[in-house]
Amino acid sequence: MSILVDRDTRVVVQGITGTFGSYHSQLMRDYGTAIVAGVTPGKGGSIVNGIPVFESLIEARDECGAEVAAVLVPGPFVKDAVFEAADAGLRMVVCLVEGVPVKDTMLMKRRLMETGTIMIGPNSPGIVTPGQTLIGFMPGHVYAPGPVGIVSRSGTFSYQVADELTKRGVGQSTCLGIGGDPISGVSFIDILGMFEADAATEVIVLIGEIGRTAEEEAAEYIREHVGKPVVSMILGATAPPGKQMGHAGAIVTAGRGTYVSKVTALEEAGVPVARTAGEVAAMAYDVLRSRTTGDA
Amino acid sequence: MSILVDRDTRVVVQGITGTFGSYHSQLMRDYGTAIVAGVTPGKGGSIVNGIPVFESLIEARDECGAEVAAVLVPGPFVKDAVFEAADAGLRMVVCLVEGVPVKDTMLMKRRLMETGTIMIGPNSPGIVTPGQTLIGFMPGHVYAPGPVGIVSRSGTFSYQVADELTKRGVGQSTCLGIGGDPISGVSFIDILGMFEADAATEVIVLIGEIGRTAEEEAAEYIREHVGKPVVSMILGATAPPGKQMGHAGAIVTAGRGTYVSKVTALEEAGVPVARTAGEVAAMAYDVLRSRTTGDA
Amino acid sequence: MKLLEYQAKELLAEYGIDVPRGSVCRSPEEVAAAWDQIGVLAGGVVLKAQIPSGRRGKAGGIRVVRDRAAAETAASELLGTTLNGFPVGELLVEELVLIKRELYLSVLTDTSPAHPWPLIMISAQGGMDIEEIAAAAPDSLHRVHVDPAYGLHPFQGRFLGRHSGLPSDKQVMLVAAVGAMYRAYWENDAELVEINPLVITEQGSLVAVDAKVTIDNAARYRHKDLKGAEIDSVETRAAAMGLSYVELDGDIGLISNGAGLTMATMDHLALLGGRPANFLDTGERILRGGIADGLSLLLANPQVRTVLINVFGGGVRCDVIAQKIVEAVEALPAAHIPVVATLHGRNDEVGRRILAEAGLPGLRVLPTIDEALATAVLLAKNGAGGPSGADAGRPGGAR
Amino acid sequence: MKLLEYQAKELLAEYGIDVPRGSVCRSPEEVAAAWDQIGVLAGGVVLKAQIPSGRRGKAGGIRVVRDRAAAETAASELLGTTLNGFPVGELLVEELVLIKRELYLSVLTDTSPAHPWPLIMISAQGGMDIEEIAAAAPDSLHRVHVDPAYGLHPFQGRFLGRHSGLPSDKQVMLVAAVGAMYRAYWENDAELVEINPLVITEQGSLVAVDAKVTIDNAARYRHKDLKGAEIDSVETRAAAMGLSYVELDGDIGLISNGAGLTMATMDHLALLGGRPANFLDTGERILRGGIADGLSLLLANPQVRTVLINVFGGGVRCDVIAQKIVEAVEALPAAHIPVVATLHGRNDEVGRRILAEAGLPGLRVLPTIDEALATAVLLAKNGAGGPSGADAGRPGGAR
Repeated sequence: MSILVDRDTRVVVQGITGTFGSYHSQLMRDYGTAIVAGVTPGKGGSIVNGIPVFESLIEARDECGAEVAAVLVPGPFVKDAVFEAADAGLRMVVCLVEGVPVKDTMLMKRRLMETGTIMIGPNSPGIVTPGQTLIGFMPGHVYAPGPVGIVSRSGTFSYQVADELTKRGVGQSTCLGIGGDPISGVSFIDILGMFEADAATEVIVLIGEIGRTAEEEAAEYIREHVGKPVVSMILGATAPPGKQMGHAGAIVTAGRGTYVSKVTALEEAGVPVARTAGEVAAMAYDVLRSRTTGDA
Repeated sequence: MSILVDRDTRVVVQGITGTFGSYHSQLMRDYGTAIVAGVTPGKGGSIVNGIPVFESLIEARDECGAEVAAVLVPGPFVKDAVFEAADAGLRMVVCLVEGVPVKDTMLMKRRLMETGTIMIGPNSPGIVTPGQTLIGFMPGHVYAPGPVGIVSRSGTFSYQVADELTKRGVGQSTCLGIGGDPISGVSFIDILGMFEADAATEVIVLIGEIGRTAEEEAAEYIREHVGKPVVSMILGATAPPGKQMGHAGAIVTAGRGTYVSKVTALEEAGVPVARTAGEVAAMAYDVLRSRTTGDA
Repeated sequence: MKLLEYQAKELLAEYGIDVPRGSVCRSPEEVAAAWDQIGVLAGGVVLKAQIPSGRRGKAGGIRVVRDRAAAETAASELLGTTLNGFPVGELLVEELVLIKRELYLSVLTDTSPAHPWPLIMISAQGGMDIEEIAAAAPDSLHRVHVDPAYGLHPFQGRFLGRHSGLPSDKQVMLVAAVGAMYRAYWENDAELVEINPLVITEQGSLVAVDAKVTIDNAARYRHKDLKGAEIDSVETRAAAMGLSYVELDGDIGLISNGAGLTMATMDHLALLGGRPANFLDTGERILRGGIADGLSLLLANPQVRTVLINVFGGGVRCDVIAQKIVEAVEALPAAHIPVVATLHGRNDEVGRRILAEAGLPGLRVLPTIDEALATAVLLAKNGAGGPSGADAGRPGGAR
Repeated sequence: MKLLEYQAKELLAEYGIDVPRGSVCRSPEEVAAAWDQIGVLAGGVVLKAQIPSGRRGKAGGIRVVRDRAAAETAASELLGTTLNGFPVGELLVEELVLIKRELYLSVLTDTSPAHPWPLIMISAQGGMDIEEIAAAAPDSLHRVHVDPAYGLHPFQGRFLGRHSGLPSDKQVMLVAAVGAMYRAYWENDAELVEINPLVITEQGSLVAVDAKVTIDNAARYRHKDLKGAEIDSVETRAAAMGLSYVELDGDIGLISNGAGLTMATMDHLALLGGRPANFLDTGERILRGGIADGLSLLLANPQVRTVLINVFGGGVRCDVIAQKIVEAVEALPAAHIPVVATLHGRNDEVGRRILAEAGLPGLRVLPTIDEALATAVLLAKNGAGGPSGADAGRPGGAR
């Protein structure tokens, strides 16, 4: 078991003929991902890495049964790609690219709420169910199948955490990055709910960052709805506070969003907060061992 | 019983301080309608016909428990009034005014689909549950409580049909006009479904017009979903075909929309089609008598 | 509001759609001058009568000429004539476009309850009427609905491009044109924007050779700068009075309130063997000049032998309406054609009594619609000398 | 991208919001000329330092003067200085506005998952910082979310008007300003449009006395004509290279990929007693000059005593990254500060081997992140003479 994707998930790559698209579709295919089609307007009929390319997502869906789209078109074209995916009735879109205007994401998100399409990202490293499928940029070899679910706002650092787990002999059920943009699709809460319901996930690793309030909301959710053990880490203990939105932005988050507020919220929800990748991996390892040996 | 409205329906009039709004709110109140509030921006705090006026719909809802809005603002302001009603979570809006831009109605309708707010109109004569409540322009004295539900695209002609029924001693459960604009809120089908489920309605009178395909769709729906007897009339047997949308519009309706196509569709669905108000009233009367005396 | 062809093209050109070089002319001299500007270069021009009606070609309203003299002659022949019922006062003189391929492209408001959204249609078979396309090549017709909350998406434009039958390089131009056309539709509250034919020229450009644009009348207040066809007809004069009027070929002039009641009255008259001379719905103007204005329109029609007023008062009170009728009939010349009136609805008894007590010899008041219609039919058949005005004395509140 | 005050005001003025009469000046002479234009009439001007930073008043960047000489003097004092870390090169010289009442008004992107929509905020208590308002008069702050599918509705504008504390006649002006501000926000992909204070003048008009606008960088390609603050700082030079860089006050120069990993590395360094000199995320530039550009930025900082490169290859291959590191380090001057590198992820063993086999004396390669960080901390503490380059010889793939 796993959440959202498994070996049977049929993936279409939007923007497959670009440098990015062709490189990553090859890597994903090497990992074992069922990349069944690609889409690039104007390039329909061609073949990339043995994958048939179509003019539109509807054709890719009808001809190849694609159900999940990996969006690898440049930022300015992501909105069109995602609306096309919603229109084609795809189950999920994984938006890997950065540089998507926030206004576009706002509209995408509103539309996907209507169709029930799940969006990961934008600016997400992707999602991997080790040993089965990988949709994104993750280095496949650091993952191994196992009982830990990882949800992260960071990309590269989550690879490191998986690496530390795997080195300790602890595999992962599903790992995904929710994306680093101001507005993103699935939230910590959505994924926590899925891990809670997933039979294969025994421990959840949550990797947050300073800024905004997703971690505080996750902590509240964990307290109410998550029975499985959660261990966590918040990045940015030493980072200067973000300046992007200035004071008006700060007022919206109402004093939350700092390293301290996030750590406090998590600890109050019974979630231990590690300070390094090694530490968070060790925490997950210890929880698992204590459960196995019954000394919880 | 009745559909959509009854004596307890708490109504707010949007645009109550206008000539139109104050005149009709008085008439409705005289009929017995529970007009609990009015809204006119800039006139909050005043009283019209003994009805308190508020700056916003939310205040009218919170202070007076308004649940249905009668929209009596001029056409250009209807969109704002209806979006405000949707935002305030009202159960229903009755758009009585004409002159609403079709683009505005398009957006209103899309929004109301999201909130589940029911819209009657625009350009509707309103809705009346005889002896209980009247929201609209209908002349109250021609109606009487009874077993006939009337749904109509026309305004004035439907009053005549009600008059003919009442003169024959046959009252009505609920009567409403769905509105004469190119795009409108509730459709024949919606109302047919409600009458079918309404214990007080024994016979349904459907009054259609030439143009567009609402009557053909209603006929199809009646065949599949309506067990109660339906009698009907289509206006415009001798009218020249509408020219509004030209040929491209005609292609969308694909040859339907004519007097003959509507009459044929209804008759094939087992719905008799009358030629005058007197005739359609007589049909309803006969159906009721045959049901009462058991000689159906 | 219908835009004339040249007005529609000016609008589309503002949005970046290519249209032929052209000039609007009101005299043969202007046409000759336009020839010097446009014709010499293009080796020919098309003269197109600017009337708000389709099928101008079949009616002889479109002429191709290849020299200056022919242009002047054709202009003399066209200007001042009447085509499809419309006087020809303006000609659009356009360069002759060398057509390689003709497409059909339109956006219109789909009013069906299932999809009350803008609808874009394309066909690789242009030039014909859309109805002919639908009959002759239905598979060539492709449709896209646009969600008004989000607007047109590029992927939808590409879908239409793929079904244009054009090679990929031309599809890019087409997708841009679709976007421009949709913006023109949306931003101007159009009901219809139709480009037919949209052509690929021998030179490889994409040009709108004919265009139709109709603006939603209810939204005209938002587009005061938009100019449409100015038609001098009884219908437009009625519209200026706030009345909805359509002239028919019968002899019973009809005034009613509400489109449905008016149609019902027409249908009912026909059942009784009568022939309505018009559709006239006073709408909400009924108390604001609608009766008097309506009477003046009807009496200007020489076919009309009797007038029928059938009003059902909903929001409006019949006693007030009756007063308006009395005033309007009193203002008529002494020996006018008979007016039959019946009133129902709010305060109808009082209204009928007011009419009856006015004691106007030319006004007959009937208590029921059936009787009023029968009387009107009889009067029209027999001429003004039909049933006496005796009915007028009968109290309206008898029933 | 932050707009300077005068750029923000120009934008708002385009949308119909009133701003004080003003002129941008770059010398005392220009300020004197502006006085003649503006000051004489108004009886005074405000000189405002144009820097992309708030709290300019507290830093002395805003001066009110009432004659020409004082204006020149103030200009001389301000121009060329540095305020809040920004050099003052431009002054906005504005007429003195007689303020009757100050409001706060802003629209910004709410990024919360529950309401990822534009948010408009108003307070009848303007002039103070929004944070001060929220603390001092929280009840005065009112909010409206705008559904991006339908845009701002008049009833929402009126809601804000009612909470502006203004009398009804002024509310109408305010509602218009809210609409204009929202359009400016939406049409320009702004993250924030803030007018504070928005004032009612003694003359009764509504004027934006200060304005802040920030544009979403990801959308700047859609607004090429929009000009923002041009700041010459190491951060903006880094941004021009496609690198995300923030200078801190430590001594360990850091290069990493991914904001999260970079922050994690900083935090981890701090745990080990180290002090990062910067945040530097190469992002997707890692293979396109990111390493070499990053090194050049770091080495320009005299505080830096050692450089730590910590990369986790996801999409990118560590062997390619290693090659880039070798090239960048080889290009450094002979006796440079030590560079500590560690690579993980895709092809990391090959990558570490390439680094080791390059045999560069100034480059230390560590197999684990923990070791690499510890080494960097030690090197920074001990200076360049720390642990020998011996580690560099240790094969990267040992584990």
